[in-house]
Amino acid sequence: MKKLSVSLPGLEMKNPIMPASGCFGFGKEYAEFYDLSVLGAAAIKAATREPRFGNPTPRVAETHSGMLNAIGLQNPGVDQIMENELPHLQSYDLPIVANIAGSTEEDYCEVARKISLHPQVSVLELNISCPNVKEGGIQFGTDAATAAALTKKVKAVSAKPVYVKLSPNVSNITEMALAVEEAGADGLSMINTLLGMRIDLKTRKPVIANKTGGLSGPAIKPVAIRMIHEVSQAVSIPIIGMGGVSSAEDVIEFMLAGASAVAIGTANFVDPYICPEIISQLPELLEKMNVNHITELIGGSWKECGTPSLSR
Amino acid sequence: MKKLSVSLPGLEMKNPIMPASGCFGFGKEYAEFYDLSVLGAAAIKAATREPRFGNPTPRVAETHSGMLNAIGLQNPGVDQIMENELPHLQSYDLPIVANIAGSTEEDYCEVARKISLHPQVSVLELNISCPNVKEGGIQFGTDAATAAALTKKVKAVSAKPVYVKLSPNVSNITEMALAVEEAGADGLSMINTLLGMRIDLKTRKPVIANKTGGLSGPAIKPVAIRMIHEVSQAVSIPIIGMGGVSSAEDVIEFMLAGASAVAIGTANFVDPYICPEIISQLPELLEKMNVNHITELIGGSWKECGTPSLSR
Amino acid sequence: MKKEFVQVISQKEIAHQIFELKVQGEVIAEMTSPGQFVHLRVSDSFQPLLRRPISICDVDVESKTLTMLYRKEGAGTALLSQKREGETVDLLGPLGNGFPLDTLSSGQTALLVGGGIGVPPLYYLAKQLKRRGMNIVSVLGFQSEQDAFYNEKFAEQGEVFISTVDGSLGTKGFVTDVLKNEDINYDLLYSCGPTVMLKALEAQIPDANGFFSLEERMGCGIGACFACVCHVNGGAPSDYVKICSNGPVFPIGRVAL
Amino acid sequence: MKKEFVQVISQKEIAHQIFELKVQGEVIAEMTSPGQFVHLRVSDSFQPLLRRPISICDVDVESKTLTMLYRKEGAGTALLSQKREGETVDLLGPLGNGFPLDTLSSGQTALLVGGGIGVPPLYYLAKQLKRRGMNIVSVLGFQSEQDAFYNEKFAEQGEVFISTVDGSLGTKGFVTDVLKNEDINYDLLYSCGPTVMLKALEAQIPDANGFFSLEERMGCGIGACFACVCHVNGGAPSDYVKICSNGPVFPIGRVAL
Ligand SMILES: Cc1cc2nc3c(=O)[nH]c(=O)nc-3n(C[C@H](O)[C@H](O)[C@H](O)COP(=O)(O)OP(=O)(O)OC[C@H]3O[C@@H](n4cnc5c(N)ncnc54)[C@H](O)[C@@H]3O)c2cc1C
Ligand SMILES: Cc1cc2nc3c(=O)[nH]c(=O)nc-3n(C[C@H](O)[C@H](O)[C@H](O)COP(=O)(O)OP(=O)(O)OC[C@H]3O[C@@H](n4cnc5c(N)ncnc54)[C@H](O)[C@@H]3O)c2cc1C
Ligand SMILES: Cc1cc2nc3c(=O)[nH]c(=O)nc-3n(C[C@H](O)[C@H](O)[C@H](O)COP(=O)(O)O)c2cc1C
Ligand SMILES: Cc1cc2nc3c(=O)[nH]c(=O)nc-3n(C[C@H](O)[C@H](O)[C@H](O)COP(=O)(O)O)c2cc1C
Ligand code: FES
Ligand code: FES
Repeated sequence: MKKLSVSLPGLEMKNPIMPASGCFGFGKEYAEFYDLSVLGAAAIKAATREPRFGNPTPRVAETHSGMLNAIGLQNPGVDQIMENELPHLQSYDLPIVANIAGSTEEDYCEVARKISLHPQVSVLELNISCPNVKEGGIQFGTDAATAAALTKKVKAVSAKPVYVKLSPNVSNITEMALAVEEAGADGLSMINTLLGMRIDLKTRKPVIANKTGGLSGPAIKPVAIRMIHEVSQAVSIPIIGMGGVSSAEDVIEFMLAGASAVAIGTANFVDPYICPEIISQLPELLEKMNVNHITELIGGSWKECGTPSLSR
Repeated sequence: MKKLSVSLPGLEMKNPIMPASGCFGFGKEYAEFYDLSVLGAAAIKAATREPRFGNPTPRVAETHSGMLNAIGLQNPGVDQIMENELPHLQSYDLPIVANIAGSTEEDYCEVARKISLHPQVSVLELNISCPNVKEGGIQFGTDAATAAALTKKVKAVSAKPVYVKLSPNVSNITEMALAVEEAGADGLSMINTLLGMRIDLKTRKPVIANKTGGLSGPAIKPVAIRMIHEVSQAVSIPIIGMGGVSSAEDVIEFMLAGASAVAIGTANFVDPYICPEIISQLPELLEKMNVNHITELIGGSWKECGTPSLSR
Repeated sequence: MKKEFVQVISQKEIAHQIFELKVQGEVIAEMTSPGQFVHLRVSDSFQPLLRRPISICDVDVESKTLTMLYRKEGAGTALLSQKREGETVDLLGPLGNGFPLDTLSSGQTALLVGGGIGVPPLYYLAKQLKRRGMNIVSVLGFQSEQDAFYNEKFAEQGEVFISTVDGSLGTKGFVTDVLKNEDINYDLLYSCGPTVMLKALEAQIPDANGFFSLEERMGCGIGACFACVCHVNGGAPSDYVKICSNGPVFPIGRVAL
Repeated sequence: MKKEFVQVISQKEIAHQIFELKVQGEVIAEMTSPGQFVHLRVSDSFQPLLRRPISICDVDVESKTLTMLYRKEGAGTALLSQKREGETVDLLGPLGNGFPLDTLSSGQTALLVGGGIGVPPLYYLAKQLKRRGMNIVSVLGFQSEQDAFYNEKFAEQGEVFISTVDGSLGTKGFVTDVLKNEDINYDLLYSCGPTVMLKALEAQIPDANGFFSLEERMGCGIGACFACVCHVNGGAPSDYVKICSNGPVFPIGRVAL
């Protein structure tokens, strides 16, 4: 299984696979299905400064090869998370990616400062898809300068490496990536969900109570691949790739695009065993592709020196 | 069938259904399947100033509930189109939407001036997803000021109403829509394709020769719906909605979101009869929904005064 | 809680658009609590993507056979209805917490109120309560006669009242009309059905004691995604329960409907 | 050219991952030109979304039966291989232009060169040419013996040479090796197979007369989407042909491979 190990800032992973934030709660539920230590890492649900109930229901809706969600960052708040949710993860050999969210720079910094000190937390993941209340509701995730300023502030207070999770709902994803790299980000996570909506023909209203929701699942995979392909050629920090991954082949595709590790979100709902299943299928797939170590694949779709495939 | 008629600037349509640009050639092929006069209108393949061969093959790839294409605007050029392709459409009672593309403002204006004079052409559709060569390759479709300037110039030379076709690959679609409305656009078409990519595990290279392609089909429907829902509340010009439409129910969903007419692209490849089939299914569906005239549905998901559904 | 490919034993339409599906598998031996549900994957492609929650309607633990009743609604249940004997279904379950069975003692009376597709879980409940010596009175509401099902099966467990909206069977109106008209004595109320029905029950019997089974759109079905969260009555604004893992059964009054 | 739900008559695996599918339908009466193809929808969901182009391998116009041979490759052909007798397949066709049958006169010899899954259309061609009195010589190339198919069927039409890459059957190597080793006299060349094979043929027989059948990724399959366009040799840079509607058969040398 040595073939699968990847090493990212703050994350020594047995394999490149982690459940994505918001799709894995705080791990307890999936621990009833399998030993979480098989995972490369795990990203936990977004932590905010105060407890949040989130949006009214319905919060999810199905779409063609995808789903919409508008959970609204429900979570018990950073203090409760540190006290009640993180300790049980101690029993696993599992680096934790702590996803953090907020509406002001102060919110983010407060959460980052606190949670980065928790011994269970390996790195932070800055979810910048939330509206910036101070700047009048513009999203941290769609304005490069705002995202860079936030990154810099969070880096200054965080005791652990910081990954910035990019929103795909932008005109120029590379501009966003370069801005947060420049501001000190240790890595990138991409992509978050695409903004979407469904309308119910019976009620004639949006299916989701919040009206819009985030589109995830296999439907968005091509968007994720093209963004990772583009950004990985422009930045020199590693990328945790995600968006519709649901097979070992998808993992390879993301790594060839330029991801150094891969997160799996929606597919956990389809099959709670998807992460360990993919992990167990990877070695055979690498063998078939004549790859000695999975890191050889990273950026293989654009690197000149990519080892060419011998078998067809 | 009176229930289905919609009236947009320059377009008196028997029903709100038209094939989308690039998915219908110049109509000849589908004319072998059905009488084109049943359609509300038809958008023809993009016309450019000079003939274009387009991109190398492979130009298409399949994705989950979607497809990527990078045709590269192949077309015989505006003069040939006017001479060889448009005349045969004379035999149908069919308003034509002439999609136009270019790399400079001059290109667009030249094509617009010429083709808008053709008697077969009812309106122009400005495809602004092409890179602006003069401004160093930024897309007309992602910069509001550039898009507005182009719209103004084209409006000045066009003998017919001008619809601007918006790209979804932007941070703020409403900003784009308002800018082109302000610049004089008579209507909007949305959405064009999402930028996407697939990588082949065997070759380790992008499946599409052009590397990236445009994602279309049912996968992108939620993105289209949310953008139309948002934009239709901000502008006062009508919207031709598109993106993954493949059933009569989808048409209703787009109109409830705020579209005044609906274009069908990729679904024509799945079923060449899809447009007439949907048209024939609409009356029954309206009846079931207790709708007297299809225009009552436009914006029904956000209009206060939307007629509530009586049946469930 | 396991994921297993269970085998279809039989599938038949028992009322208008209502299907009875029997499946067999090892995991079914664990399904001893009425009110729990299973989460089914109805296709091996991503269309539809999500699993579908369906209640446990009856279990024969001996033969490891599970009976489900479902209404063919959208794409997912339409695909499910095409499954034939011998085919398999990807089942995750049993999920959630069922109706407590030990609140009443032998000889006491349970009132079971079910509406439409909320009726199925009450059948397994009726059987279990009866086995424990309780008396069962069932009030079942449907749209019309053609939509009604399992009336005789409930009659085997105790007295049954039916209401239909169009009056084609039983009392014309809703289950609440039956409760108004009939003088039913009972010790505990168990109910499952559309939220409007549960609300009407709450309004009509403000001091009702018992349990409601709730429904909500689900993502994971196991408590990980926060899709199915409800407010708690009298709690802090951030207090909540998850229908999938804390419910779907809750004491009446606990959850804000 | 029509769209019709044709009925599956039989489906069997005739070589490693190679399936022979027979279907019946009205539209099949129109399939008289070998080299044409059909466009199949293999699922009624959007997964997979696009149709799959498959060549006409044989037709019995009387019984309106079409035979197709295909290799199970990805998701689409995997689904197709699950279709059973009595089920239907959504077929669009016949599409494109087949091999001209009147270029040779009776008594002349046609050389048919097929590679792998390019072999099927040549079978209907062989039958039609033979019926018109021409002599048939076939050279068929496969990966190995287990991948080979229809050898005996081609032998009924004339002389057959086989090559396999691993040498497990016939000449070891490629079809071009057969042509090098054997001294085959012929009047016209007809070929279908991977582009590399067609290129090798062009290089080895620079003055070859005849027809190539080409392949390309397709969207519509009917000429409307410009997905399958090829450059024309010696034409202007903007000259092109569409494989689906102008081809898939072209005179050798016409299209830039
Ligand atoms: C705990 C629980 C138990 C249930 N038990 C039964 C049962 O025994 N018999 C039965 O017929 N139905 C039951 N339902 C409702 C059943 O889950 C839905 O009817 C079914 O999911 C509809 O799927 P569809 O594909 O046919 O409809 P679609 O409308 O196409 O479904 C689209 C999406 O919405 C979800 N959805 C639609 N309706 C509901 C609903 N009422 N509740 C939750 N999610 C919904 C689907 O799961 C899917 O994700 C239960 C629901 C819950 C939450
Ligand atoms: C005119 C024509 C005739 C053909 N005749 C036959 C035949 O008789 N027997 C046979 O086995 N195969 C034939 N092919 C190839 C066949 O179409 C592909 O093998 C098939 O589409 C693969 O689909 P899949 O879902 O299994 O593979 P996937 O790789 O999952 O397909 C993904 C997408 O790529 C396309 N694609 C993949 N391979 C090819 C290919 N080689 N050519 C064109 N598109 C491809 C698919 O159609 C689909 O859109 C023909 C192709 C063409 C163009
Ligand atoms: C139900 C749900 C909840 C999510 N919650 C969060 C979250 O709290 N923080 C975050 O950064 N991303 C969140 N995401 C986004 C995912 O982490 C992931 O970026 C996205 O879903 C794309 O991956 P997928 O297609 O594999 O699901 C959520 C996604 C889903 C489906
Ligand atoms: C093969 C193909 C070619 C297209 N060519 C054009 C074009 O020339 N001009 C244009 O404005 N849009 C073009 N489009 C975009 C469509 O008109 C439409 O906006 C988009 O595909 C979304 O609709 P759909 O999901 O119904 O296909 C093309 C789309 C496809 C799939
Ligand atoms: S459905 Fe995911 S928490 Fe209940
Ligand atoms: S496949 Fe559409 S033009 Fe050939």
